[in-house]
Amino acid sequence: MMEFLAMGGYAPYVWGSYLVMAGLLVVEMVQLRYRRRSLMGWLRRMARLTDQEAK
Amino acid sequence: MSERSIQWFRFTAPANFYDLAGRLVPWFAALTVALFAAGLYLGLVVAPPDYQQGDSYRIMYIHVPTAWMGMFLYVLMAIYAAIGLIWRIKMAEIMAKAIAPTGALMTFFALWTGALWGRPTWGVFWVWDARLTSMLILLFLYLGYMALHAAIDDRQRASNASAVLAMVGVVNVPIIYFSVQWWNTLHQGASITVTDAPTMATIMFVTLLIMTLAAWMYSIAVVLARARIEVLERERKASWVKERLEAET
Amino acid sequence: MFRSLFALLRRDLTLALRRPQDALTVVGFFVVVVALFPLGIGPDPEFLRSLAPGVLWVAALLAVMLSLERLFSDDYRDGTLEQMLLVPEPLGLLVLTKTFAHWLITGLPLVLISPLLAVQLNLRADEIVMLMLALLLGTPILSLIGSIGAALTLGLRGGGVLIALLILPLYAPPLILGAGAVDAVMHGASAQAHLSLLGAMMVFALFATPWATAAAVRIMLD
Amino acid sequence: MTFESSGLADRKLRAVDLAAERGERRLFEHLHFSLSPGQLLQVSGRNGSGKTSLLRILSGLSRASEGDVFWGEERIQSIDGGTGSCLGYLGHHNALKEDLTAEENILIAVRLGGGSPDRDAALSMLERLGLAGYEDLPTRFLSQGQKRRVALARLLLQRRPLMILDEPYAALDVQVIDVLRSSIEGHLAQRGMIVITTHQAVDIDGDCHSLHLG
Repeated sequence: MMEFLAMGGYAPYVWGSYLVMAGLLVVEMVQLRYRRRSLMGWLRRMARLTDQEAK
Repeated sequence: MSERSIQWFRFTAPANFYDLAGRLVPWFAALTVALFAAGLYLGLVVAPPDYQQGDSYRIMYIHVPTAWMGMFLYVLMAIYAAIGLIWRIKMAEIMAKAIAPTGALMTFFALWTGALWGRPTWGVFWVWDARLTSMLILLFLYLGYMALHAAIDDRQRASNASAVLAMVGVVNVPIIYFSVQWWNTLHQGASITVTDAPTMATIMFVTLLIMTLAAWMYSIAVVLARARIEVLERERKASWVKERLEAET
Repeated sequence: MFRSLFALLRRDLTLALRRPQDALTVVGFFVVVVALFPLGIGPDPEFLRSLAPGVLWVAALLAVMLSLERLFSDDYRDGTLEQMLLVPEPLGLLVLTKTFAHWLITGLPLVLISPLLAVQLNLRADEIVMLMLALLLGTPILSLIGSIGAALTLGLRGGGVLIALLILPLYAPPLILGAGAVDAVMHGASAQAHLSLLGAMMVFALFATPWATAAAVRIMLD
Repeated sequence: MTFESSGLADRKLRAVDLAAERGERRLFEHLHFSLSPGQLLQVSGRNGSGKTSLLRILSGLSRASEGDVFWGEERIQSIDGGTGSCLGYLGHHNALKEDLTAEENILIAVRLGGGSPDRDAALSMLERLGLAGYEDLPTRFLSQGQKRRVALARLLLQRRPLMILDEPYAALDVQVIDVLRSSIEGHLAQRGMIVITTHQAVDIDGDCHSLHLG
């Protein structure tokens, strides 16, 4: 296991590549999810407001 | 013929796109997870170390696919932008805009991994190698596209103007690539280019293929998800948006 | 047709002559940037000489880029650009004419002043000739590509900075070829290939960019 | 004289099912009208109702989000030589170069339009609009109203069958309004067409129609 993590002495480079990529991919997905949530919430609020106006 | 064109038209209509993409995204996401899992296992555990570069060559499994994705996505973005500009198809405009951030991210990964691979290989983080330099310029092109899109308030004008920029960019990409390569050979720079792994073993090749597919699936999933959000934003007053809102609570 | 284009050319040149400070600012910028380089990298003549092609080209490129903001923005603000859309000539040709006038006002002076700066950086006579030749072929490319960026940023806040982000990446090929031509002469090689590629690029830009610029102008005025 | 010579005579201007958007807002839709030679169309409506957008669409500067504008049987975007060959447009901007004189501004515009510059015609037009003596001053020395008049002089000299005027009366004083009105009436009498927006009600002798937006 340690041997695997050491990557033959190249650990900082290999893991630096893979982990940064994994991290940023997660950031992109979380950001999308957050954007979708807030947009949906906003659209619902707007829809409710227009409904109230109509009544 | 006419039936087919009607079919095509159906998917360019925002509401249909929204539903279709909503059904597709989970599938592409699942494929992404499966392919990444397989690719990472093969690339990090199964594949043997390179006889020259040791384990550092494993960076290739993400460097090469992301570099390809960065370039492919730019071309794809320009194609969508052109379709949107010429035939005024809203969905194409939205797709172009949705591709840009992912394309830029992929290009950034290619640069980042290239630098980290360069250090053990050449002893420096950055060499002005033809491919890395072209990728850097490609990243700037992406950033310019997104900055222009963000700078213009009117959505229609923003789409049209950045479409012109994307088309100009895509014409320039090969010119830039060849001139940079030419410059590189003239200046006798680094003679090892990053992607020339010496005699690639089958297992390495298969792994690379799987990782490339994974990058594709990831890009498709994320771009479709982002395009759905863009559609909602653009069409927020349309009646179909309201129906979907109620259905998804 | 040539009468309209000539009228436009003359108008732009007249306007530039009535406000010569605009063109002179660009030349001044070029000179100052080049003069700052030795302060940053030291006075060693041989070292300066080896950097000279790149320094001169980058400075020229930045000077052209800085001047671009003015290419359409004055006409945009006072409404003459709008009227130009109604001129019964192809907009691409009008835009090309304006770009040509802009090059005469800003690009050509850079070519003419470059020998002076080249001498300061210890370039030899044959290298200076090549520098001027490369700039003569290259600065029109810079203006033509830049006109797209100038059109795309019409009426935007912070347009000047945005232009830089949009077009500087596209300036890589002319920079490589132009600086490379001088470099080749410096190392006793032939600059034939550089010059022919630069020429080809200029012809391509001459035919392709006006249409992109015209499309951009229409979009930004829509 | 009429506009027979230009080969554009007796063409109608037609708007078919026109719609416009600004930002996300729909300004107007299903707009139909047609304008024949000798007719004037006055477009009215509150601020932001899309008057300027309509005029820009009619002149081919903006694209309608739906519908088409026809000049005779041709779509206005596909006219030979562009829309500028059949219409003159005066928008909010005067489109004058501040460093050039009134006369230079006018003559350059005529040359750009492909016409041959007629200095005497330019001077007499400036005189008619009360600008005698100002023709060789750079226009930056002129007042707002005087600049507007120079722009009007340029438009009138272009002699296009269709004139599109966006708030031409803005910043004009009373005598000049009279001059402009007589120019408009003259244009209509020569079987020209005019589309105009204005806040003031101006009574013009001729075949006037009105269109209310919003």
